[in-house]
Amino acid sequence: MIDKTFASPDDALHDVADGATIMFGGFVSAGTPSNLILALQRRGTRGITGIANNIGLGDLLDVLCEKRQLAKFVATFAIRASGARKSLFEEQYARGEVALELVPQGTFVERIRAAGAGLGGVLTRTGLGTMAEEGKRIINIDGADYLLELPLRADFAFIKAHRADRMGNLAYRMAGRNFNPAMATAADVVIAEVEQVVEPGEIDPESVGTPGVYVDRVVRCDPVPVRWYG
Amino acid sequence: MIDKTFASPDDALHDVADGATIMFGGFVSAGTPSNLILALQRRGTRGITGIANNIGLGDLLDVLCEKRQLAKFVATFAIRASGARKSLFEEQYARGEVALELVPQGTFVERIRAAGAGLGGVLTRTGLGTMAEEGKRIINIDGADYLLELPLRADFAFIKAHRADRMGNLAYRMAGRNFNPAMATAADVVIAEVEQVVEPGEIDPESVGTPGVYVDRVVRCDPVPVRWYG
Amino acid sequence: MAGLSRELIALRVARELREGMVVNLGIGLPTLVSSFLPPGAEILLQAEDGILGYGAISEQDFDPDLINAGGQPVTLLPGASFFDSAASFAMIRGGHVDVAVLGGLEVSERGDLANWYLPERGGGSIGGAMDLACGARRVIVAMTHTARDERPRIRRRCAYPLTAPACVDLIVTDLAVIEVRPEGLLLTEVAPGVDAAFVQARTEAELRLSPGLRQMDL
Amino acid sequence: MAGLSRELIALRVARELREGMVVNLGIGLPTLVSSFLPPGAEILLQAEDGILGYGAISEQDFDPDLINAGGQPVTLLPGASFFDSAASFAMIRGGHVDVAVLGGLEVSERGDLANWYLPERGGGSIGGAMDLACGARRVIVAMTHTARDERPRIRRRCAYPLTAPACVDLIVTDLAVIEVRPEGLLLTEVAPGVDAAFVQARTEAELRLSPGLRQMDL
Repeated sequence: MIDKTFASPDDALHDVADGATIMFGGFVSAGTPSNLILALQRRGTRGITGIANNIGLGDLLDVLCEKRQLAKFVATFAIRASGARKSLFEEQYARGEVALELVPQGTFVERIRAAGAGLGGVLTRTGLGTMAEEGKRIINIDGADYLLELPLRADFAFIKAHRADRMGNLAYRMAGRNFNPAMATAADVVIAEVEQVVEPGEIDPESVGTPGVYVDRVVRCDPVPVRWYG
Repeated sequence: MIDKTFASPDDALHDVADGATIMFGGFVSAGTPSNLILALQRRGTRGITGIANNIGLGDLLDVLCEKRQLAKFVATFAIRASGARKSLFEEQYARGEVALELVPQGTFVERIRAAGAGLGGVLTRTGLGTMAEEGKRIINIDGADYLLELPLRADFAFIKAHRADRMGNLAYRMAGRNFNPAMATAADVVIAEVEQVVEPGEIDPESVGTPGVYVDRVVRCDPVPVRWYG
Repeated sequence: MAGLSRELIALRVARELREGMVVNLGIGLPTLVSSFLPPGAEILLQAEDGILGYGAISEQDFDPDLINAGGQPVTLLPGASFFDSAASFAMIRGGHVDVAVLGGLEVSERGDLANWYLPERGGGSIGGAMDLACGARRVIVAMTHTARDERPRIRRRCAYPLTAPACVDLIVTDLAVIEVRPEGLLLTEVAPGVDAAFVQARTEAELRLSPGLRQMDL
Repeated sequence: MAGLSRELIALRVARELREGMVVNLGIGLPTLVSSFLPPGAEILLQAEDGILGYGAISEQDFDPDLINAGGQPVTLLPGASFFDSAASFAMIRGGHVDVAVLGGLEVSERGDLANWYLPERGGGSIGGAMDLACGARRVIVAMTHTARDERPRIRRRCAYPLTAPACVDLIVTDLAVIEVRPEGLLLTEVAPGVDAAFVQARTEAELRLSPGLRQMDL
C-alpha cells in the first residue's frame, strides 16, 4: 500500500542537508507552507538556496534569516522600494550577506513549469529591453526577439495544499494554488503540508490539483495564520 | 450583462468563412464537439485547415471529407499503419487531395499552449533524431539539443465542455478535458458546445476548467454519442 | 492646490473600463480603481495569484487563501474562478487581459515604463509588473504627475530601470490624461483648475495638444 | 510452435512493475499488461488523454469521457485523477512516468525504436509514442520477435522511421527478454522451449548472453 504520510514536519524534513536548493510554494498568505518553513528553521539547515515568489511579505521565510540559513534566494518580490520597515532578508541583502536573483513572476513560474515538463527553456518577451535580460540569450523567431529563460528546479519543494490522501493526491483551496502545483513537478523530493488527510477516493478525481505521482511526503498540520499588511 | 450563449450550433458558426483555420478539441470519443462539427458540415465551409488530435477515430471529423471541406489537417493521429478500413480522410490523403502535418501529441498540445500563453515557441527533445525534426531549428542549451517547435493558433476553436454559464466559464468532465482547455486559449474566436448551461456561480470557482475570459460563444446541445472500435 | 486626489485619479481610470473587460489592477493606487467601477457592468478583475472575478476588498473574516496580489482580502463575485500561477501568467502574457492599470515612477515619450526599482533606495521588486506591461492588451499608468520633489515623471527618456519598453497606452495623473501615440504624447484632458501650459510646465517630454482637449469629466 | 502468446508476453512485462510505479501502456499488446498486474500492488496507470489511476477495461456502460488512449472504456481506482493534455504530457515529458510499455516494429542494437510508420503501407501516426519514448524513465518494448514474414524485428539499425533514438531499455518478445546496455544487447531470458541459438537465429543484431541467462519465469 502506498503511504506517503509522515508524522510531523520535522520527520518529513529528515534528509534536508546543508546547501540544499529548496522551493517554497505560496503567494504572501495564500498557500504558504508555514509549518515546513518553521521546521526548516528548527532543523538549522544552512547554505540554503531558496526559491519562492516572495520573502518577507507575510510569509514566514524571513525567519530563515534569523540564523543566516540562506545563502541565496530566487524570487519575484523580495526588496521593497518603499520606506517600510525592512525585513531581515532586506537587511542581509543590503549588507551583501545573501545573494538575490530577481525574476519576473510569469517567467518565474514558467521556468519552474519548464523544468517539470522536460522543456529546454522558455521563450518570452517579458524582460526584453530591461535589466532582466542581462546575460541571457536572445533568440529571434520569425522576426521577433525572445529571451531564453532556463528551467528552474530544486532538490526539495515545500508546498501547501488543503487536503491530501496517502497516495499524495492534493486538492488546493482558492488562491492557495499559486506556485504549488508547478513546484510539485520540479523538485527531486516534494513535501506537502496539508490541513486534512483523507482516504483515497475522497478527493473527487475531478478536483485533484496535483496528482500523487508528484508528491513524495505528506504531513498534516494545523495551518499557521499569516498575513501581510502592505 | 455578459451573455455568450447562442441558440444553436449553426448560429454560433455564423462567421466561419472559407479558408478558416479551426481547432477541434477532443480525444477520440472524449470531449469531442460533435454538434459543432456537424454544424460545420451543414454550413459547407471549404478550404479549412483543421487542427485536432485525431481524425477518423470515433470523432465525426471525417464527415468534413464527404464534400472535401478540408484543405489541410494538423494532427497527431490521422493515418493508420494497420489494414483497417480506411477513413475518408485517409483515402483523400492517399490521393493527395488533402495535406497533413503530423505532430507528436505532447508537442501538439505544448505548441497550442505556447500560442495561448504568449511564448515564442517550445524547446523539446521529442522528435529529435526522427522525421519530426525535418526543417526545424535545433537549439543547443547547456550542451543538450532541443527542437524549436513554433506556436500553433487558429481563427476558431470548437471545443466541448460539460457545463457552462453565460459568462463562458466551463467545467469539464473526466477525460473530456484533453485539448479543450489549451485550445480555448489559442484561437481568435472560441465556441464551446456544452451539455448544460447554468447560472454564474453554480459552477464552483474551484472547478472552473476554462475561465470565461477565453470563451466567446456557448451553445447548449445534447451530446452526440461517438465511439471508436480499434 | 490643483490636481486630483488619488481617489479621483482612480475614478478617472475606471471610466476607461467597459462591461466584459478583464482588468488587472496593480498594487497601490491602481487597487483603488475597484471602488469606482461603473455600476451594474460586469468587469472581471484578475489577480496574479490566481483569481478571475474578484470583487470588493473586505476586511471581514480574513481568509489567507482569498487575497489579491497585494495581499489584501477580497470577496468573490458570481462567475469567479481560481487557477494556479502558470495559468494566471499564461492569461496575462498571452494577451487575454484587456487592461492592466499599473503604478508608475516614470513614463517616457515613447511609452517606456519604469515602475519597479528606485536606485536611490537601492531597492525594488519585479513581481508581475514586467509580465503585465508586456502582456496586457492595453496598459494604463496611474500616478502623480510629479514626484514628491516635483521632478516630472513624464520624461523624454526614463532615468530609472525599465519595466518594459514602449508598453504604455494611456497615462492618467492628478493633472492630466495623456495618450501615448506613435508620433508622441497627446494631451487629451486636463484636471479641473489646470490648463495645458500648467501641465506642460510639469512635464519633461513634449506634449502635443489634442484638438479635442477638454477638462476631465469626473 | 515455440514462443509465448500475446497474453504471456504481457504477463512477463507485468513482472517488471512494482508498487507505486506510474506506468503508461501503449495501444495494442501493451494494453493487455493491465490484466496481469501484481495483485494487491498499487500501480498507477497513466493514459495520455488525461487519467492517472485507471483500472480494468470495462465494456459495461460505455462513457465517452472515460476512455484510455486507445479509446477503450476503463474503470477508475480510488486515488485516480483527471487532467488536461498539457498536464498529461508535462507528466510524460518531464520524466514523471516510471515505465512506458510500447509496441514495436523494430528495435536497434543501440535501443532505437521504430513503431509508428510502415513505409510499405504508406501510413502511420505518431500519437503519444515519440513523447513516451523520449520522456518515460524506462521504456519497455513488447512485440513479437519477428514480423509476419519472419523478418527479424531486432536489428543492427532500424530500417523504418524512428520514434526516438536510443530510448529502449528492455525488449520482451514471444521468444526472449533482452536488455539494451551501453555495450549492446544482452539476452537475459529465453521463452520455454527455446534456446539462445534459436533466438539469435531470429535476431539480426548480435546478442551477448547474460551469465545469468535463464528460462522465463511465467
